[in-house]
Order: sequence, then C-alpha cells, then structure tokens
Amino acid sequence: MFLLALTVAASLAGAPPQETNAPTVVLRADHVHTGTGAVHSPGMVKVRAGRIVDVGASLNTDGASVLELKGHLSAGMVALGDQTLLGEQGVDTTRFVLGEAETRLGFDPRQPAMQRLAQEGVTTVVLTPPSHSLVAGRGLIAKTGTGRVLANGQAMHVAFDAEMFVDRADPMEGQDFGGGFFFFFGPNGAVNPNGYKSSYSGAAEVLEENVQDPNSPVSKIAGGEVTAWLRSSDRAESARAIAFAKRHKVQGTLEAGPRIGDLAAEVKASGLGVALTMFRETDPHFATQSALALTRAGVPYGFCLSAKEQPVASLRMAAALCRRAGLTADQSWRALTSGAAQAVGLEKQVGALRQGLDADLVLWDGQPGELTSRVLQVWVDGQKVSAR
Amino acid sequence: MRFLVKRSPFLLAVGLASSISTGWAQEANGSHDWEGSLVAAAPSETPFALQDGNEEEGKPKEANAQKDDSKDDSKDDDEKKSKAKKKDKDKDEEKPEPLSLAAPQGPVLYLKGERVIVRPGKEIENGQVIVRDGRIMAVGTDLEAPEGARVLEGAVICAGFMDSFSTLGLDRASLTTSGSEPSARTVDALDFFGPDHDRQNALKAGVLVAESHIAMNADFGGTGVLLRTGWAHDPEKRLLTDESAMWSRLERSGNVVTRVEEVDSLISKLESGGDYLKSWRTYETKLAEWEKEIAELEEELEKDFKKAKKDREKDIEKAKEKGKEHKEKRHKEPKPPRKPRFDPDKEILGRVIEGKMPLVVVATRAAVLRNLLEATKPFPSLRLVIAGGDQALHVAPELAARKIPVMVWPSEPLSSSSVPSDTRGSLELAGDLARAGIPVVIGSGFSGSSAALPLYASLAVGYGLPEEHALAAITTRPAAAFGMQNELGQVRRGRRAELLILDGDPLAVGTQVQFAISGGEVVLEPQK
Amino acid sequence: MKLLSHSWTLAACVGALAWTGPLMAQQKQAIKAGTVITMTGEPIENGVILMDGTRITAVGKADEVEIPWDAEVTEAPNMVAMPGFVEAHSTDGTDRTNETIDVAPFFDVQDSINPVDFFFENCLRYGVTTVNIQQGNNTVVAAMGAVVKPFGHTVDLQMVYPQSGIKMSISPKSGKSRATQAATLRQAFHDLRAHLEELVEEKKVGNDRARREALAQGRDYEGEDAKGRAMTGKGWIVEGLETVPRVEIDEKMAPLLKVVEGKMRVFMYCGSPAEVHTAIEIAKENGFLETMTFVLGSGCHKAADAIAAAKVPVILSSNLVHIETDPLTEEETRTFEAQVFQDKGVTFALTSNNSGLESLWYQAALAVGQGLSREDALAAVTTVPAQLLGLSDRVGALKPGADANVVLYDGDPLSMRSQVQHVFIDGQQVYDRANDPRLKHLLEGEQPKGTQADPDGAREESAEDEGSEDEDESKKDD
Amino acid sequence: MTRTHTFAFALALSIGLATARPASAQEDQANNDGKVYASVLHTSAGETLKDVMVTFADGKITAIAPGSALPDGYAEGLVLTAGLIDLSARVTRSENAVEQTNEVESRLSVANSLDLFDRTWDRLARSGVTTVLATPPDRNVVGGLSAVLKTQGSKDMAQRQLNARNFLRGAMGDAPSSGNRPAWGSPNSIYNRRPTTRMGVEWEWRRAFFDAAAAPEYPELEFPGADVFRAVLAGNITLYVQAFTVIDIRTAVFLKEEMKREGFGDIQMWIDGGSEAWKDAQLLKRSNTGVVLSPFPSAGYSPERSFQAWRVAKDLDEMGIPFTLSAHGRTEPGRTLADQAGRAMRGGLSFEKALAAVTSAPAAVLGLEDRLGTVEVGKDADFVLWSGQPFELTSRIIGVWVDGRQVQ
Repeated sequence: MFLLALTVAASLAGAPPQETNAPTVVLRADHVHTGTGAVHSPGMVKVRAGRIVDVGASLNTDGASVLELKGHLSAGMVALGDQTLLGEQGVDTTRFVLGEAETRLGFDPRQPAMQRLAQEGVTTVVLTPPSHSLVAGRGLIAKTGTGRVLANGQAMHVAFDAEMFVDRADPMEGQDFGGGFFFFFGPNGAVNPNGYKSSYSGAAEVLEENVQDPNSPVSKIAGGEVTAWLRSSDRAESARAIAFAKRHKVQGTLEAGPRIGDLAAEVKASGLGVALTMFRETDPHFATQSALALTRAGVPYGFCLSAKEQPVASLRMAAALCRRAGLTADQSWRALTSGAAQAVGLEKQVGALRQGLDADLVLWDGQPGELTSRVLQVWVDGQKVSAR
Repeated sequence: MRFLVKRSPFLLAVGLASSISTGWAQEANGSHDWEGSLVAAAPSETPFALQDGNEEEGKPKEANAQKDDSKDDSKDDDEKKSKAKKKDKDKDEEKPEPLSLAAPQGPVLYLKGERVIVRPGKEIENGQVIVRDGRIMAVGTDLEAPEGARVLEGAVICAGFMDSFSTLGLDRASLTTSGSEPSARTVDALDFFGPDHDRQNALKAGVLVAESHIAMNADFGGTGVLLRTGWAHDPEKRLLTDESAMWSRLERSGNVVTRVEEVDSLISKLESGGDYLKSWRTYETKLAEWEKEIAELEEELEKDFKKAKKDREKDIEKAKEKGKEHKEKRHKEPKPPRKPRFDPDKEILGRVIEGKMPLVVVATRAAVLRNLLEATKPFPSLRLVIAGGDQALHVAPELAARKIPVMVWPSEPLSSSSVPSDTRGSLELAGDLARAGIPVVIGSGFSGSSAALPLYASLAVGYGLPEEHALAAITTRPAAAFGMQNELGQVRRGRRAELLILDGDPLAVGTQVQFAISGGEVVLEPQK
Repeated sequence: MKLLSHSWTLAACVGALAWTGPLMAQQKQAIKAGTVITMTGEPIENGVILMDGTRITAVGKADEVEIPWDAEVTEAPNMVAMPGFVEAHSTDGTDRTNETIDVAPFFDVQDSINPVDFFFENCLRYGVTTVNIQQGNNTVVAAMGAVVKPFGHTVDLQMVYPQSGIKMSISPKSGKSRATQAATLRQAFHDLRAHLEELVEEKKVGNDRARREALAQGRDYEGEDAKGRAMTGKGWIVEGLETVPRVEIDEKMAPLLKVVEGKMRVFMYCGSPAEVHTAIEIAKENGFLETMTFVLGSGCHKAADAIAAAKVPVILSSNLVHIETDPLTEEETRTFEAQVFQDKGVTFALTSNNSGLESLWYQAALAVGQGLSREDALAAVTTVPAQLLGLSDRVGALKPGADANVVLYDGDPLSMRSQVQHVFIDGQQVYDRANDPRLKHLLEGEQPKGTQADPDGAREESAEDEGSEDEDESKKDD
Repeated sequence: MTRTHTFAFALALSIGLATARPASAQEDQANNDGKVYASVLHTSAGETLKDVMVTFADGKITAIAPGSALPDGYAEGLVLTAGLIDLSARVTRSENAVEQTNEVESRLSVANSLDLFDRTWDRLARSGVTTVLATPPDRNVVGGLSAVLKTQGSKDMAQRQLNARNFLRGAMGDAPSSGNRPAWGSPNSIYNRRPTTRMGVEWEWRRAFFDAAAAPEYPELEFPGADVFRAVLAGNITLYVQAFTVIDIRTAVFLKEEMKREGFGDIQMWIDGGSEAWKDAQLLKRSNTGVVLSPFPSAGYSPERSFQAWRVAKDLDEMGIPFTLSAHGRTEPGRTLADQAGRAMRGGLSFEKALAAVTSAPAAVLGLEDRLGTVEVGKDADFVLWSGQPFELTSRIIGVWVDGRQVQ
C-alpha cells in the first residue's frame, strides 16, 4: 500500500496553541529536578500557555493558580528512533530513494501506544520511517500526550546499514499484469527497475549522485539545510556514515550500534548526535562502554525505543545499566532527557525544566533515575495528560 | 561455556504482558483486566502479611542450625516507600554467645555497617556481624571485634542475593536438551572454564548464590544445584547442595489434550517413585523377618542334628535291607524375599514426593495450574513450587492457602509462541501475586542474566511490588523455596556467611557492592 | 584342485619350518647411517644398528660396534636413522569407528581392523611402525583396542599387543548431554557391582541352604572349595567373589571387571576441561585411576592442575594450539597446550589422529616450532607413547632387545624438505620410497604393473573453487 | 510487512564490566621508528646477510648495518625477512561487498565495502602478512575493482589504501552463476539474472569486451563501466580472473588471445586459484599469464592431494610461469601463508623461490616493487622476524612490523 496515498487527519499545528491571555499555573513539589544540574527542594515551576515561564525554589504566585504536588517533579523523557509506533505501516519498496516521503502524513498521533508512552513518563518521541531503501524520507518528532507534531523535527532518513539491501526489488509482487507473468528487464537483464542496489559501494554511489543533484530532496541535507538521520549498525558502517557527514557538512543524528564508543572522537569531530540502539544482544558490555566513551567525549546521545511490549521500562533499564557501569546519576538521567533532545537538535524546546522550554513535566513518587520510582502524573505542553 | 542467546529478540518483561496499561487503567477505574479478577483492585486497601513461606519445617541441617520457630509475620503498613518502624513480635535472641574455643579454620571477619538488614523488614542501626568457619557467629549492636579478625566496614550489610533460576555454568546442549532423565545430575554438567563474564558480573552485582539446572524442556529435567558464584572454580566449595530441586516442565506441547496428560503423567511418575521406595522398605522389613526365622530354624536343626543323624543311619540300613535306594528327607524352608531392581529414576522421584527435595513445575496457563493443584492435593508432603505462573492469579487463593511460592522471571514465558499474547505476565504480576498473599520469588530466567537480578527486583517495585517483598524475593523467599531457610537469606546467627557490604540501599540503581563474603571468606573487594 | 592346494600348503609349512632355522640365523643385518637418533641418549654420528631376526642386538658408533661377517649391511651414509614413530591413539584402520550401543566393552577391535586399509600404507610412508587402534569418541564405553604393526596381510600377523585397553568417553555422545553421559557411565560400573553382588549372594544363599538341608537330613556337610578368585582393585571390592568361578560372570561385563581390578588400561576421551574432574572422580570411585590415560580434546589445558594432581598421563589433541576468542573483548588467546602440560609435569604424547595434517613427524615439528625442545617433541611421538602402551622395552627406541623397527630419513626428520626413504619392521624392510608404486604413478605418471590407465587421465577432485574450499579434515567428526 | 524495530531491549543484561577501551582509531605516529637485530637477513633481493641491524624511521627503512654485534637482550639465531604479501586474502567479503544487481559491474571498487574493524586484519598481520590485495567476492561474472592495503593502519579507508596497480576482478566457470535463478518463475529478485551456465558466463565476458571495444564507433553499445574494460584492453588495469580447473584456465587464456587476435588489445592477466595449472602449463607460458596459487590442500589420507598438489609451485617455477602463493586469509597454525610456502618447499621448490613467491613477486604484480617486497634502504619498514629457518615447521613468527610499527 503506498505510504504516500494515506491521508491522515493529523493535527499538524507546528507550535503549541497560543492563547493570548492563557492562565498561569504554578506547580509546587517536594523536589524539582531541573535537569540542568540544580534540584530545588521544595521547588516551583511557573507554566503559561504550554511553556515554562520560570523555575526556582520559590516564585511569586500572585495571579496564578498553585498546584500542590507530593513527590519529585522532572522533565519528560525523550525517546529516539522508534519503529513500534508506526503500527502496520507498509515498508515502501517502490524505490531505492524516497526523498519526498513524509512519515508525518502516515502517522496517527492519537493511537493508544502514544498514550501509554505518556503515562510512563515519555513526553517526546522521535520516529524514523521503517525502510528497506537507501533514503526513506522524512521522519517526525511528536509529543506523546497531546499528539502534537513538531514542525521542525523532520530529519531525512539515510541508511548506511545492510537493512537497505533487500532481495525483492520488484514492486509488482503479487500484482497480476493480466495474461500471466511478464517482466521488465533492467538495463542489463536484471529485473530491477527500481534501481535497488545490493552492495555498500553501489549504495554509496547512488547516495553521492542524489546529494549532488540539486533537484533531489536529498541534496538539502548537504550543508545542514535539512537535518539527517544516518542509520548504521556496525563500526564500519558508522565510520562510513561519519565520513559522509563530514564530506557534505551534514547535521543531525547518527543511529549507531553498541560498538560506537570506539569512534567517539570521530563522532565528536563530525558534530552529529547519537541514537544508541542500546541493547540488541543480551550482553550490554559494549553498549555501556560506548555510553561512557560518548559521555567522556562530550557527544550528546539518547537511547532508541526497542522492546515492543515494554518500551519505557527498557529505556529506564538502559539508563540504569549505564549508571552501574560508571555513569553518574545526572549523566544517565541526561541521556533520557536533555542529551537525547540535543542529539536531535531540540535542546531549545524539550528535555529540561528551563525557562522557555515546553512544559513537559512528570511527577514521580521517588528519584526520577531510580527504577523503584513510579510515574504519578504527566503534563505535556502544559496540559495534564494522565494521573495515577 | 557462556550461553549467548541469539534467538528471537528477548523482550523485557517481569512476565511482561502487553497489558501494561492495566497498571494505569486499573487504578483509574478499579477493574482489573484479568477476566473476572479475584483480586481487589486498589492495592493500598488490601492489608497483606509478609509471610515467610514455609519457614518452619525446613530441611534438617547439620548440628548447630538453630531451630527457628519464631514466626515473624510483621504487619507491613504499605503506603508506598515509607520505612515506618514495624512492631516486631519475635524475641530478640541476638545475645552474643561465648565464642567456641577451638581455633578457627578459615578467616575470622568482623563486619560493621550503618544499617544491618537482618531480613527484609527488620534492620539494626550501626550493627556488627562476626563471621567464623563459614558461619555467622553473632549479630548485634555492641559486639567487639575478636582479636585477629579482619575488619570490614560499609554503609549497608545484607544477605547475599540469590538467583532462583539462572543458567550459570551450563552449556547450551545441557540447557535445552529434552532427553534427560530424573536421575541426571546438573553437577556433572557444570562448566566454568569457558568465558566467565556472566558469572563475574553476577558476583559484582551481589548475586552470591545461583540455582542452575539442566534440561529446561524435559518432563523431568534432573536435580539442580545451588552454587556459590564466588567459588565457581573450586569443585567442592562451589556447591551448597547438588540436589536443590527436581525441575519439571509442563505445556511442552501446543495442544490442549496433551497438556492435560502431561499433569497426569507427572503425578503418576511421582507416585511410582513413592511406591518404589515403599517396595524397598517392605523388602527390608521382610528380609529382616526372614533372617530371624532362618536363624531360629538353624538353631533348631543344630539342636537335633545328632538325632537326625541316627535316624538317617537307621533309614539307610532299612533301605539297604529292602534293596531300595535311600531317599533323603525333603527339606522345606521359607524362600528369601525378592530384592526389587535398582532404578535410579524412581528412587529420586520417590524422594521428591516424600518432600526430601522441592519440585519446581514450570507452567503458565490457569487451566494447567488448576489441574496441577488439584492433582497434588493428595500429597501433602510434596513441596511444590510454581515457576512462570503468568496466569497464577486465577488460582491465587489456593496458592496462598497452600503457601506455594511462585517464581517470576523477567523474560517472555518459555513457550512464547504457544502462549496467547494476552496471558503473558505483566510487570505488575509480581505485585499482584504479593497482594494475593502468594510468596513471590524473582529469578533471572531462561534468557535472563543473573547480574541484573537486583535491577529486576527494583523494576518490580516500580510496578507495584512493595519494597520488602522485592528484597525478600531475591533473599529469603528463594532460600525457603529450596529448603535452605535455616541456612541462607538472613543475617542471623548460625546461618551460612553469604553476606554483602553495599554502599547504598540494595534496590537503588547506583548501589555498588563494596565487599562480598561467601563461604565465610571475602570473595570480592574493591581493587586497590 | 582343492586337494592339491591342501597338500601344497602343508608342504610349504613343513618346508618353511625346515628353513626357519638357518633362515632365522641367516637374517643378521646391520644398518650404517650418517646419524642415528637412538632416543636413549645423544644422537650418534655415523652409527651402526645391528639386528638379528626381529630384535636389535647392538647400537653404537661405527668403530665401536663389530659387524658380524654374515650380516647383510645397508649403507646409508647421508641418512638419519631413528626408531619408528608410535601412534598412541588412532581410530583409523577399522571400518566403522563406533558402535551405536552405549556400553560395549565386550567387543574387540581386532574383528574390524582391515589390514589393507589405506591408513596402514600411509603409516609406512610417514615412518609410523606401531599403532594403538582404539574406537572413536562417540560412545560411553567402547570396544577393547589393540596395538598393531602397519604391515602384514592378516590381523594376527600385525598384532603386537591384543586387548591393549578399553576406550571410554566422558564427553557426551551424540544425543546425550554431559549429565546423562556421566549418569550412563556411572550406571555401567553400578550394574557390574550389582551383578557381582547378586552372584555372591546367590552362591551364599545356595550354600547356606545346602548346609541346612544337610543338617535336616543328618548328613555331614562338606562345602565346595572356592573355584573363583578373590576380587582385588583399588576402587571397590565385592567380598566373597572367590566363591564364584570367573566363568560364571556375564561375559558382557567381564572386561569391565578387569578395568576395576586395574588389569585393563582405559583410554578416556575428554573433550572439555569441565569434564576432567568428573572423569577423575569416576575413575577414583571405580579403581582405574592408575591405569587411565586421557585422550584430550582441544582446550583441556585449563584443567591441567587437576590432571597433574591425579597423575594421569594424557594424549593431546592433534590441534596443538588452542585458539579461543573472548566473545566480549574479541581478544584471541592462543595457548600451546603441550607446554602447559610439560610445565605441570604431566606425561603427554602427541597424536595425528584425524588431524589430516600429515603424520606424527608433522606434529613433532609443529611442537618444536611452538617452543618444545627437540628431544621432548621426538619423545612425545616415540618413547612416551610406547610407555603409555606398556611397550617401552619393545618399541619407541633403538636399544638392544627392542623390536628392529628402524626408519631412515634423507635429512632432519623434522624438516619440511626431508622424506622417509626406508622403513624396517621386525628387521624386515617393509617400505622403500624409491619403488613406492603409488608415488611413482602420481609423480612420474608410471602405470603400475597389471593396472590399466584411467581413461581420461588422473582427473583429480582437488579442483576447489571458492565455494567448496577444502575444509580442514579435522572437521571430520568421528 | 512492518519492519518492527525488533531490536528488543534485552532486560536480561549483565552489568557492563569496565575493561580498557580499545585503542582509538588514530594510532599515535610517534613510535613507528626503531631498530631490529637478526642473525640472518634474507632480503628477497637476492642477498642473505649475517648479523644485521636494520634501523627504520617514519615507517621507512633508513639503514641496514650488516656485521653488527648481537646487542644484549636479543636472542641468537633469529631470521628476518620482508613482510609477506597475499594477493588473494579474501578478507571481510560479506554478501554486500559486490554489486549483484547487474552481472557485469566494473565501476565500483570493493574499497567502500571492507570492514577495517574486523579482527581478521590483526590475525593476518600476526601470521606475517603485511599487505593484501582485496577483491570483491565472486558472485558476479565481473565483480568490480580491487583495493590494495596494509593489514594494519588507520581505520579510514582513504588513508589506508595504497595507490597500486588496479585490478578488475572476475570469475570463470560456474562460480558466478551458482546464486542465479532462471529469469522465468518468480520474477521478483535481483538473482533472476543470466547466466546460469559456464557458457553464459563466458558470453557475458565476451559481450562486455566486444561492446567496450566497439563503443567508440557504435555509441549505442556504450554501457556504464565500458571505460574500465577499455583500460583493461589497453593494459593499464590487470584482469584478475578466478579459475581453478584446467577448463576455466583455458577459457580465460583463450579470451585473452581472442582479444589480441581481434586487435582490441593485449590484456595483462593473472589467474587466481590455478590448482590445475600444471596440466596445461604451456598455454600459460605462451600467453605470459601469471598464477596466484590457492592454498595447498592438507595432506589428509590421499597422497594425490599432497604429493602431487604440493608440486605445482615447483612445476610452474621450472616452466618459468610467474606465480605467487596465497592462503585465502586463513590464519590457523598449519594453514597460514608461511605454511603454504613451507608446503611448496616440501613439494620441491627452493627456499629462495618460495620466499620470492610471497614477497618480491607479489610486490611486482601490485606495481609496488619500489616500496614493498624486499628489505632495502628506502623501502617500507614491513618485516617478519622468525625464531629459526623461515617456512620450516620448527620455527615460528616472533615479531611482525607494518610501516615500522610492531603488531601486538
């Protein structure tokens, strides 16, 4: 089913709803974890029109309604690179390069999975299109509770790993052309009208052509006009992706496997953020070592949502294991919030309790980084989306 | 050889089900999404007691195991996370005994900690523990360091964690074979020579004791072992017991009919084991009677041998006169009883049904559990443990009544393919079971890793299991499940010295293990 | 025709007997070689080996040893003479390497050795003169093995030492796991003990009953005298076995009884270090620890301490260097196992069994390459295996009284560029490279007598393409 | 078919243990100068020197001082040779290292498909191999261009690759057609390509060369990559063909001679494999084609495999056919490139010829004789230090240096 053909009534409003005389609300909690290093016990957060106006130990509350909260208040968590939320989206194998495709058009922000994420404390999720092609189009960033899709969050998805080499290259699978089979011959006998490639060198050649061709949407990632999401799994693929990003001054995020720590210096030099596909194998040794290496090198990184049934629990477990491997409490918490936001270029919008950021707040019954804590209430863009 | 799971992607789950939202929705509208839920929804109203499972009738252990008859059912007022002091009914028998005069074989240790967690729910501030000859000699608040003892200090002293279902030390073939027999012994299959990262990580995470067993998919997989992760390379010291439990796996096949037969064949095999032991006992008694009878007969014959000799000579004379051949007198005597044929499998199953060793049954579906509980009712001595138990809530009252522990592990149920997805246990399962009064045990599971056991326990707390139950699920409960409640799981006099010194709360994520004491010796300490 | 052949053989035998006298006497020989490696001391420069019949009578420097006038002298000035290699454990030379039943100690390898098997021809080509044929590793208790010479038309002509030892395995046979394998092995000894106790019990009950019957009948009772032998052995003893004549013992279990009594060697295959400790435990329980020799798989050097403590000699795997990659750090550790065993004082022999990498000379050379001294490497393929098989006085060294097994090399035996030129077994030259029919056919293309040429020339199957790369023969699972 | 992001986060995790982080990609340049002492130096340039001290700096050999005394701390009896070169190392050639969407792919190089992080590079270096020719796997008739690189060095392909002669890799025989399926049946895969037979493979070769040669006059015959074929015809790029059986070798040589006959050009050709080259050595001699011999089969139990097969090197040497040895990237004891040279010697080849076949000869084929292949002042500091006579079983490799840096 063609991805493009789907029409969705998504609330496409880019910015949060701007009422002029919106009410101001002050949330007071036993502990406010700003995520920028400071913890106010007790602390207050002033919110107006979906944005954080002020954060501090005590703010003047005249003209604002005060909300007394028992527990720990923190910023909402940011999850990267999720595939599970796109539901039964068909993987589009029509062409090897799908520059124009937009996940935004095929995504239902109201689906129950998004609500569940919100209830578990994840307020922002970054989606990348599932793909078997070299370029799979633009991803999207959405708020889980309200389902608001951020306008500026659509990175161009470019694959550097072996997922793009798929044996079936022909879209006509199962479609009958009337009167039995006949087939198109590609330029030299191969049935491959869509220009699919089967090797890294072949894919690299097609990518270079597209980046240099001005009327291909892919060329916009050169120079950083459009951010990019470079998907790689092993170190050789990551090295090629980094070299490509440096060559064409691409900005954005590198989705990398557990061994990316060996290339921490190169990643830092390239300016890319990292989305760690954290724990594919049962042994997290490499993944936690990479988290330590990236932290030492000062590279912003977050974790990818992977487990289908328990996505948020796996996210928090990843942070916990990095903490046990040597990260400090706020370093591991940063990977769940501001670090992940910085990795996709949203540090000015989400990921911390700071003046001017979106009002995404989570109330916990214990320290946010602890596994033993439970989520009590969640606000997204200043609206309460769930309460225990 | 370390067992690296490369099979279908492993899903995080403390028996995790897709119905994670139940935790949330359930709170809001009060209805549990199990069909016809038996458990009152809001956890906070249902008071439940932190029973310590079958604390009393433990396995008879060597001499100085002090009979622990104090039933410490401290009430636990469970508003989340509060550490209110509990009213403690059991007497404070921590008076230090005079130290025995004999010279100690192993090192003597003197541990000092700001918090000594005697057992989940009972703590001592600024306590000390003296360890000698592999045992805890004394626990108290004003103990002097015995002369020559090594002093170890830290924030928290608690019992070593115990993984009730680990795969440490077993190669893939031993784990997955379904062709095992009850008499097969896991101790023969242990191999710690391969890459050893899992075990070292488990030790660093504080898991000092792990239960390993072979043949996951067999009807009777043979006897498991309880091994000390700190002593894996010492064939003697690593074994706490080479008969921890007999493991059996139900739901081996997909279709319903065979699943019913599985339970019947399980019980009939156990019964045949019981009959086998009975037949040996009857043989021994009959043999004794026969020997007594024969001895009497012989005595009698000895007595009138002379007479018999004379009679015989007379008969021979008579026979010669008649020219006939003399026929000896027929001698009849009772036959010795027949010795039953030795059968190692039946012998071990007999000991299981007589309760010498617990039987752990891996089952997830409600129908199978109901069938199993029904079938095991006539055998009170059988010490049953359920492993998996994703739908155990359906039979919760009976499990609670018979105090049958349920072992939960954070991996998809073993037969993920044949278990309908909605029945898979959710992170809330542990909490729900505890609220229903069932002793909960947490294991790392078939494709889990022992090193993350404490993190699983913390996560279970994050999804509704009270903190004390979580700590109990990795210390006292597994010990009780394997009949070692007088040996492990608590910091009390007489228990084996399997202790940890931590730099923070056992269930906190950032906590690191400072010292680990196993078998009475320090097996892990910070590198200088 | 049948009658003729009968009489013919009869005459031949009589004739041969008549002839053996002088023939035997006449068979004095001497080999003069540039270098003689005796394996009993330093190599001798231009030494002499005196042979009489099938035995070596003297070895020494040319000027010190007086060659009898009637000895037939073989001059080999620029060659190296050394004792024939001794293969400590080989599963080749038989048609099938394993039985399907788990416990089969009553079988004997002699019944399946094929004297004209290609393996024996290849042994001669590489200077191997004594081979211990045992069954494969895919078993629990396998058949009794035999030590043979790789020359002779019938098995008994080849025989050196029949029933030289029983092959067992502690590593799981296919279909079993480690636990079930150990359980089956323990069960075999348990069944033997139960059987013996049953026999003694029956005999005792029978005797008591007879005695009581005599009492009842007023007869004096004269008990039978004990026809069997009391049981000896270091493991367990069944008291009163002397009352049971040995012939009454089930012949399926009799060989195991010899093992428990320490009268039959055991070659225990152990594929991984974890199984060493179980094997030692079972051997100690059943009294065959002193007569057991380990046949090790690669990697067992990790349990070298346990092996050294139990003083069990080992036969190393043909894969001399154990390579292990740590799945976590991907570091590759290579360990030369022979060195580990040597440092721990364990007697070890090398074997080329199913190594596919040439023969014992190749293993010895590779061992020297990895750091072993030349003497130890050569000993590990000559004197040590001889000692393991209990044939130290007959094979493995050139010394007076030993069998006349001599190999002549055209250079240093461990060099890539030298070949075996002559092989003598029991004083008789059994191989001469100059007229090796197979090599002549291959290298010079000469057609052996009495065979027609292959229609389209000797098409080899060795053309491999990338797909079917010639896999190392050691993957052959036996 | 949703591609669920099935990388399930495995809660069953063991806590990471803090081991040392592997060395960063930028090896520090500082320590690639130093000196090596050896009792015997075989220079591969025809000389054998005794008691030699070789000094090197910035990866180049600066001085060779024969006759210098044994410095303390150095062992007796060590032998030094140049680093070994394997022209058919077949390293890290995954399925995705060759463009299989078309049968004749001559433009793409294997360089951007190689994984420089693979552990095989370290193992190869430790087995004495310092430089390799990497070629695409033989799944197509023509796989593409090759890459020449050292077995140690930077992890960035641009810096790692040496600018040596270029090789166009192809295969004869049924290897390339083994993965193909006839075009009818399910027409949904890139593997529905011709050829599926040996003849089809040969036709692809001939068509490519004829079209490339004729394209200047008939532009419609031009196809992407035709310029590479023209460069092969002009002899600027060497044609590197895999062929094991004598039939395939004959087909390859006939193709070369046909091109010459047609006047299209004299192809420089080398055969990879050639285990039956001895059966038609005259053909190779006549067409001045070189052979990279595949690894000699292990002796096993049939002399045909060993005595005869191991003699190939001696036979080719006697007939004056240029050849080199290769181990196909195997590094286990008994199967390394050094062992192949040992087996060639057991088959009758002299030590000097065996050493040349793994050092100076392959360097010449790569066109890098000015940098590699021998131990001479000015050359790259690639050495192998042996505990005794090289290629003998009784000696082993003690040290290997690539660009002056010793391999751990």
